[in-house]
Amino acid sequence: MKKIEAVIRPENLDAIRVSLQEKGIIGMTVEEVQGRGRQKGVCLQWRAGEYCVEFLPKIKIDLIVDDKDVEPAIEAITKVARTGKNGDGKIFISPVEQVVRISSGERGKEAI
Amino acid sequence: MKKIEAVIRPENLDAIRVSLQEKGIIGMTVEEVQGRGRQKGVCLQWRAGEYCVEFLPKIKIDLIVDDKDVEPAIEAITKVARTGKNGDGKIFISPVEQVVRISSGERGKEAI
Amino acid sequence: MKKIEAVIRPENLDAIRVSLQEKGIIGMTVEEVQGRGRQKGVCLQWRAGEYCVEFLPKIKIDLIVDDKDVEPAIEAITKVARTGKNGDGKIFISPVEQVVRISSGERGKEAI
Amino acid sequence: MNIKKSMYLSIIISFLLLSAPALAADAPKVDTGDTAWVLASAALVMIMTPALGLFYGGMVRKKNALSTIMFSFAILALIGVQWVLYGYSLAFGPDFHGVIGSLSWLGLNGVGQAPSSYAPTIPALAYMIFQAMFAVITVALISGAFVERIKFSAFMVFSLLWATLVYDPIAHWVWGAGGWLLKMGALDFAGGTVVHISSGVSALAIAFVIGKRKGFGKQAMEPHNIPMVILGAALLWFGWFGFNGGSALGANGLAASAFVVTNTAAAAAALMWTLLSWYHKRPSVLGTATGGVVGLVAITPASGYVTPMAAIVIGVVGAIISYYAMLFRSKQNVDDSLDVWACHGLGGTWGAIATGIFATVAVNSASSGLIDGHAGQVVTQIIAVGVTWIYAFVMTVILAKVVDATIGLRVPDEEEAVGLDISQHAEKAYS
Amino acid sequence: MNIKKSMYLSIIISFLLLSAPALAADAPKVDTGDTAWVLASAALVMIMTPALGLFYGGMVRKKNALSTIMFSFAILALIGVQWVLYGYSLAFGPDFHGVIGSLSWLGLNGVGQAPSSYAPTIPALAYMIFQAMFAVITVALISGAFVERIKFSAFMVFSLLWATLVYDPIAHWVWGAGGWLLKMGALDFAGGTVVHISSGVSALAIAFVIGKRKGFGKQAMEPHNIPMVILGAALLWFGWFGFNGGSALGANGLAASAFVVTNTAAAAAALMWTLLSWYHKRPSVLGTATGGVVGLVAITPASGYVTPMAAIVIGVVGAIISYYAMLFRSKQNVDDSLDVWACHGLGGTWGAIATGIFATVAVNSASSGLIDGHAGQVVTQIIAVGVTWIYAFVMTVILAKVVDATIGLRVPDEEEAVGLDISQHAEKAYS
Amino acid sequence: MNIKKSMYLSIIISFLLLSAPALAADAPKVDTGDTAWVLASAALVMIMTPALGLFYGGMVRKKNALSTIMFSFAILALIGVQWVLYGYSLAFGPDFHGVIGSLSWLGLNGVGQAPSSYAPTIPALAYMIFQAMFAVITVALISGAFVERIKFSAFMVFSLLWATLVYDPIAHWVWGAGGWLLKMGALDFAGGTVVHISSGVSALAIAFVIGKRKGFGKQAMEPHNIPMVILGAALLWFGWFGFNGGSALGANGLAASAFVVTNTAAAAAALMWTLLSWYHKRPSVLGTATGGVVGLVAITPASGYVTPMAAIVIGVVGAIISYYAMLFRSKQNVDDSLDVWACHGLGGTWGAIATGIFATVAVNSASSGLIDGHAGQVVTQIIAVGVTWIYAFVMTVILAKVVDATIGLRVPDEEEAVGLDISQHAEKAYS
Ligand SMILES: Nc1ncnc2c1ncn2[C@@H]1O[C@H](COP(=O)(O)OP(=O)(O)O)[C@@H](O)[C@H]1O
Ligand SMILES: Nc1ncnc2c1ncn2[C@@H]1O[C@H](COP(=O)(O)OP(=O)(O)O)[C@@H](O)[C@H]1O
Ligand SMILES: Nc1ncnc2c1ncn2[C@@H]1O[C@H](COP(=O)(O)OP(=O)(O)O)[C@@H](O)[C@H]1O
Repeated sequence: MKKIEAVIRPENLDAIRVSLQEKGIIGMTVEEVQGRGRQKGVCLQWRAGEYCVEFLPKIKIDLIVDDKDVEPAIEAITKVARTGKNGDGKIFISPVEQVVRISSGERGKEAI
Repeated sequence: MKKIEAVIRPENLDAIRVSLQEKGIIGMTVEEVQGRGRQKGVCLQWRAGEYCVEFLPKIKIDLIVDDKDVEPAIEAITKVARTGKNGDGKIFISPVEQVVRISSGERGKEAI
Repeated sequence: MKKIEAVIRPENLDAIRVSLQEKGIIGMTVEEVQGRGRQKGVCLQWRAGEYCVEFLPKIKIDLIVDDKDVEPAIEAITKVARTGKNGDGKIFISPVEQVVRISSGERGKEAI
Repeated sequence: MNIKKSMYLSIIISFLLLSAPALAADAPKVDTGDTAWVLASAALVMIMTPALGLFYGGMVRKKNALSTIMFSFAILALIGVQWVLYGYSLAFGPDFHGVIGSLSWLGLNGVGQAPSSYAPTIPALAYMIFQAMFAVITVALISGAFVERIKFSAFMVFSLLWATLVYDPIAHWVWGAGGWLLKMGALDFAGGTVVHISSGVSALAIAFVIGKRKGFGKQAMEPHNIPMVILGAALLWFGWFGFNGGSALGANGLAASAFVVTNTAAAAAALMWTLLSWYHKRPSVLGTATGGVVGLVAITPASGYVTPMAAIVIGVVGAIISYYAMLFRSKQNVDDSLDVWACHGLGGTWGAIATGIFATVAVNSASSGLIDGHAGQVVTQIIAVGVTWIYAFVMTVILAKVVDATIGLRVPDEEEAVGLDISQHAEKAYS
Repeated sequence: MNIKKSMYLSIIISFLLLSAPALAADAPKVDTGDTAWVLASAALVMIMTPALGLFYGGMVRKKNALSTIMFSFAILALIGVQWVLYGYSLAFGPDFHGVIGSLSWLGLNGVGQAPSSYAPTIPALAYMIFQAMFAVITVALISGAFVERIKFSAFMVFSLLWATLVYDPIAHWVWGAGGWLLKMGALDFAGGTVVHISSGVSALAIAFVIGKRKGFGKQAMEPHNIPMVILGAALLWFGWFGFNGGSALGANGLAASAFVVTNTAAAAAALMWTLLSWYHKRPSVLGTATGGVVGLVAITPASGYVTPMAAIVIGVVGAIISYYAMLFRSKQNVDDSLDVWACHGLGGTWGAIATGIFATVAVNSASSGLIDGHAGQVVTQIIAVGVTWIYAFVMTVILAKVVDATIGLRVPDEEEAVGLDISQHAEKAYS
Repeated sequence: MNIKKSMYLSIIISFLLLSAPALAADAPKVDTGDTAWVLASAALVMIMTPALGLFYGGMVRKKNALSTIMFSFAILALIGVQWVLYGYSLAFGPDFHGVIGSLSWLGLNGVGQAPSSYAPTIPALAYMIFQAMFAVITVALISGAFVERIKFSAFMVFSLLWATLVYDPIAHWVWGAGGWLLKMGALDFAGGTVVHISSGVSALAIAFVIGKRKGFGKQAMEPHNIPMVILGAALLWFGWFGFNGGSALGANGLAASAFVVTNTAAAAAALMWTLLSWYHKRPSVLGTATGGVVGLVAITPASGYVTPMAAIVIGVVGAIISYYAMLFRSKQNVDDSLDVWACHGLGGTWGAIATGIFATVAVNSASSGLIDGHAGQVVTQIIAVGVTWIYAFVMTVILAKVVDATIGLRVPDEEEAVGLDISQHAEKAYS
């Protein structure tokens, strides 16, 4: 099992959710985060003049999926999240050893 | 060392904290997240009529523990968080290679 | 590639960002979290008397870096975040298997 | 005979002397109590516009919170200047054929500290500024229709044109000395046609022209801060006592009566909306606040003419109409985003007609409606309503199309996605 | 003789003519200044109820924010209607044996634009609506006791019963023409017994009946938004000028005096509370705001009778009493969640007794207390306080038990855990 | 002759009888309308102080939100007590050589329900409490300079000293009977020198003494809640009608005029600031709100003397001055954190001078400025401005240094890093 963490533009969350659902991926956890990558920060206005912040609002999606769903998930995300400009976001994949569904106590793949 | 990520019902946080503490697990990091699993979303009211949101407020607990504490932690969580209904939450376990305590520079198990 | 999660005092975020940048580490994702470790909670005031909370506001930084950047990053963080008192925070390192840049589709190290 | 004569004389002289002050009183003289009330009312109506910004702002998504609040705040600035420069003159200046005021009061020329014929016991300036606040809020009300997608520049230009070409004329027809609807006998105590129908119908019109928000009907568009909505609603309710009560233009029995029916209709409508939402799902907090506002809208034109018991009917029926109109509107796939039409357009329409029904000489000797056996008043009201609907709708479509064709009404899609706070104002509401 | 005669005649005639208006003035006639002040005061008191919603709402957990705010807003609707239908008649209608008003003013029958004997210089409707706002806020005040766990349906039913069977009678006893406590000479300028003791003691009673929140005393129950609490407190303070100042029922020296002591007591109590919290830990912001409110409560019954220096004493002592009462209450493991009893019950009790101590003819010729050598007033005050405590407590226990036995007071445990916003209203405060 | 005689007699007698009430009216007598307006105004000015807390509080970082709001709220308490104890006596008590009031009105001794010579138609207590609100807000205004780093104890001590040694004397010079600037003919209708210059210049002075926030100029210091800023600005605007309109001390033509120019200048300045920010980047919401406040500041001293067209000029120029002053200030690396100097110091200075330019007998017969051909008034204004600048600056530096040397002005660095809410108050704004 893998954990897919996708940091995306907030406005794309909905489309990504739908796109994942089409691949049968339902379960996910979402958080509001601040991020920077190549797209660094933004200059906002103060009462007069401006100040620059180093971080931009992003959304991070955590998906725990079966190994076979990793590529479909990446595809589902990139398909709708790509504009080709800096700031589209990133996807990180890391290993997950165990999953437990609290309500039933099930473990492993069935628990996803 | 392992990382235990538990996504739970917000109202259970306190009981889980206590339950973990009884097993000697103190350190933890908590975030407010939005999630969906089998329990999908909820329909809320607009001024007239309703709209449905796909995500529900959840809390995610991150625990970094020694390998031997994994099962006690899972047990401590499930014991108090289980109602048996969808939405009770999930626990994910993944490997952690190193831990550093910033204040002392200690590493590894002692740093947990 | 590794994921470095650093839970720090909120007031140190800016210094850490600068310190990491000096080592060439730019990309990062930041979230507001609540945490407890050795430094447990804090007692706040109610209208009369006080109540104690078990969690303190912290900031969590996620850095996905190339293996060779792990130690420099740890160093960059600890250098500015250490006061030597409880509550300075912790750093966790875990494996990352794949990174995808959404905008370009690049994968692996180049995508970081 | 002497005695008789001197008696007569005494009587006559005393009478003359006594009537002298009476005559003096007939010449316009500022009454401090009336002035205190109208100035306080102007302040109360002023706070309604930022309150509207909060009311609307809490209902949009977080990324458009500032932009939405700004619509109201910027109008306070824009129309605050427009009104003293020429708006007041257009609306209330010396009549030109019943359709518009002349420009002879430009820059408030001749509007001074002495009373005018509009309100004989308060300074003309007090009347002017009280009216200014009405112009401001009316323009701001429309903004509920196009939140989350309009360009700020287009918004400012549209608003200025609309104030000048829609609000000022309608205000003249209904309230200006010599206005044709006034002469026809249309009753509008505090702005059913002038304020609520004009803004509500225009909202619908511009919603058609600008089109729906991206994702409308597909994606949840969650209100980001309902306590802010409640705060806005509470301040609106508070300010509305000035809106309606102040429209008596004095601190008298009529003002008290208007104050009472205002509160009563708002309470009744809020309660009704609670029950409607409860019946359909749960007692909604957002709904209760909305109901209160709808009740305030509905009673506005009637507030100087009806009894508290009629106010309960007006509030309850207003809530029912607006509630189902909202459901209907959203099913039609029309994105009048914050339901200005359902709340203000229809609330105002119902209120204006209800005025024709429930007006009674028991409250205001100047007017009687159906329940006093004067059915003709209902007809007059319907004419005034119809004229306002048509004029506001047609003019707004024209103005909106003109603005769209020139500077463009909508922000680009990416800016809409990012949110107007950052894209239009380079600001973030919260950090 | 002629001259003399004609002189006499002239005098008499002139006199008659002159006294005609004078006589007319004796007959109740609306004074515009008094009316302006009382209407403005009614608006000020109105805003206090939503302000209370914010004050309370900021102190609960986020998941119950809307529910808590709703308690106040819904009462504005519910009692807004109840009062005009029959509440005013019960409280202020023609007396029935000193205990209740008759129903002859049902639906405001006979309450019109002319003054009534309650306030000879303002429209009867103005007095009625000013009083309406008092009824509204009193009922809303109680809600601090049972936040985060009551069923909304139970809340509405209980509130309606309480308003009818507790508030309306007590208001009649103390303020209604013929009310028995009024006749006994009890002094309550703006509602120490009627408003604060009645709500504060009832809060304690219903807190006993409904029981503690799950986790009370074990789990931290953090205030979710203290700026919202401050905003609420600020608007309460603002509105209280209408509450106390308006209770002079005119814009006169007494109104100014009441206004001044109101501000002074609030400031002194806020300062005292800052110092108390500082002494125990740190100067608390939540505490300073609470102190201000407690000072306002304590001065309420005394506001028309005491000097500014007495107001400082009243505020300071009020703060000390409430501060330690809160500490005491929470140690007793009683969950009057937002300390309505400590703030309003005890603040009102102290204020009512302090009225008996500090009332002076130098401020109000109609009353004198202990410092004027009239110790009996203290006794009268204590009787009025005791009667109100007992009646409010007993009645509330009965009503709460009846509601509990029929529809049930509390939400199920899971709903309490999830929070009332979602479970009772299907809404989320923030997104 | 008989007839004639009796006629004369009749006339004389009638006249005497008629003139009796007229003579009585000449003796100071409370006018209910004037009193209603001034009391309402005092309430309006009161709400400005918590509003300022929100205005400031929204602009700081989340970790200092409560601390910043507390500065205003605590001053409401502190000066609320100081003023009745001795502040009013120092400022308005019987004159001592033109520089200060005597202490004979200590504890409001002799300040009663009858009018005083300051305002012959309202109770002396009403005038006192109206003035109290001015003292409160002036002290609170300064807090924008040292937010996010001052010790609460130092803040309280400094504020008390400043109120006593800076505000009270300046208020006496300009407004106190016998004050030397008043006698010199300086015009300050509602507080350009007394309120805005004194606080704005003192803010600059204490900003120098306390030094910059850690990270100032290097690190973004984001406003944490701009809707809160807008709410604050809206309530300030609302309250300012009392500030300026109430300064007419009656409900008359002058009050209406002051009300109108207040709104007009605010609207013009807000609009100008929108355009300035648009020209430099984007139409800023924070900027529009700031512009409104700056317009209100600039019109304050002029509000009883100028026409609406002059108000537009005053607002527009005020906005330009403050806008560029802010840019200048931040480039100088001076941390007057919320630009009290740029907004109030310079806004007040411009307003005071503009009063000398635009004052006209057409508005207020008591004054004429440059446009009436009376250039000397400008000179007088400049002297008053200069004196206020120097006195406020020097005294504040001294007081701040004294406080710094004794209890210390600043919190330790770690506390600044953690935020003052937790470190100074043991509270968190949001949870
Ligand atoms: N190395 C990294 N570690 C952690 N998070 C990252 C990293 N790089 C990017 N991110 C996250 O992804 C978000 C989007 O990055 P983006 O600017 O699209 O990246 P790039 O253009 O550099 O690929 C960033 O705002 C940040 O939250
Ligand atoms: N596959 C998944 N990946 C990431 N998070 C998940 C996944 N499945 C569930 N979650 C998280 O766990 C929370 C609780 O899930 P729940 O509805 O109890 O899951 P289940 O599907 O097991 O009934 C969800 O709201 C979501 O935040
Ligand atoms: N075992 C752990 N698992 C997860 N998070 C932890 C753990 N220990 C500490 N943390 C996080 O790190 C933060 C800082 O911890 P700190 O009090 O400095 O730890 P300690 O002093 O125990 O090393 C905590 O608030 C918590 O968010």
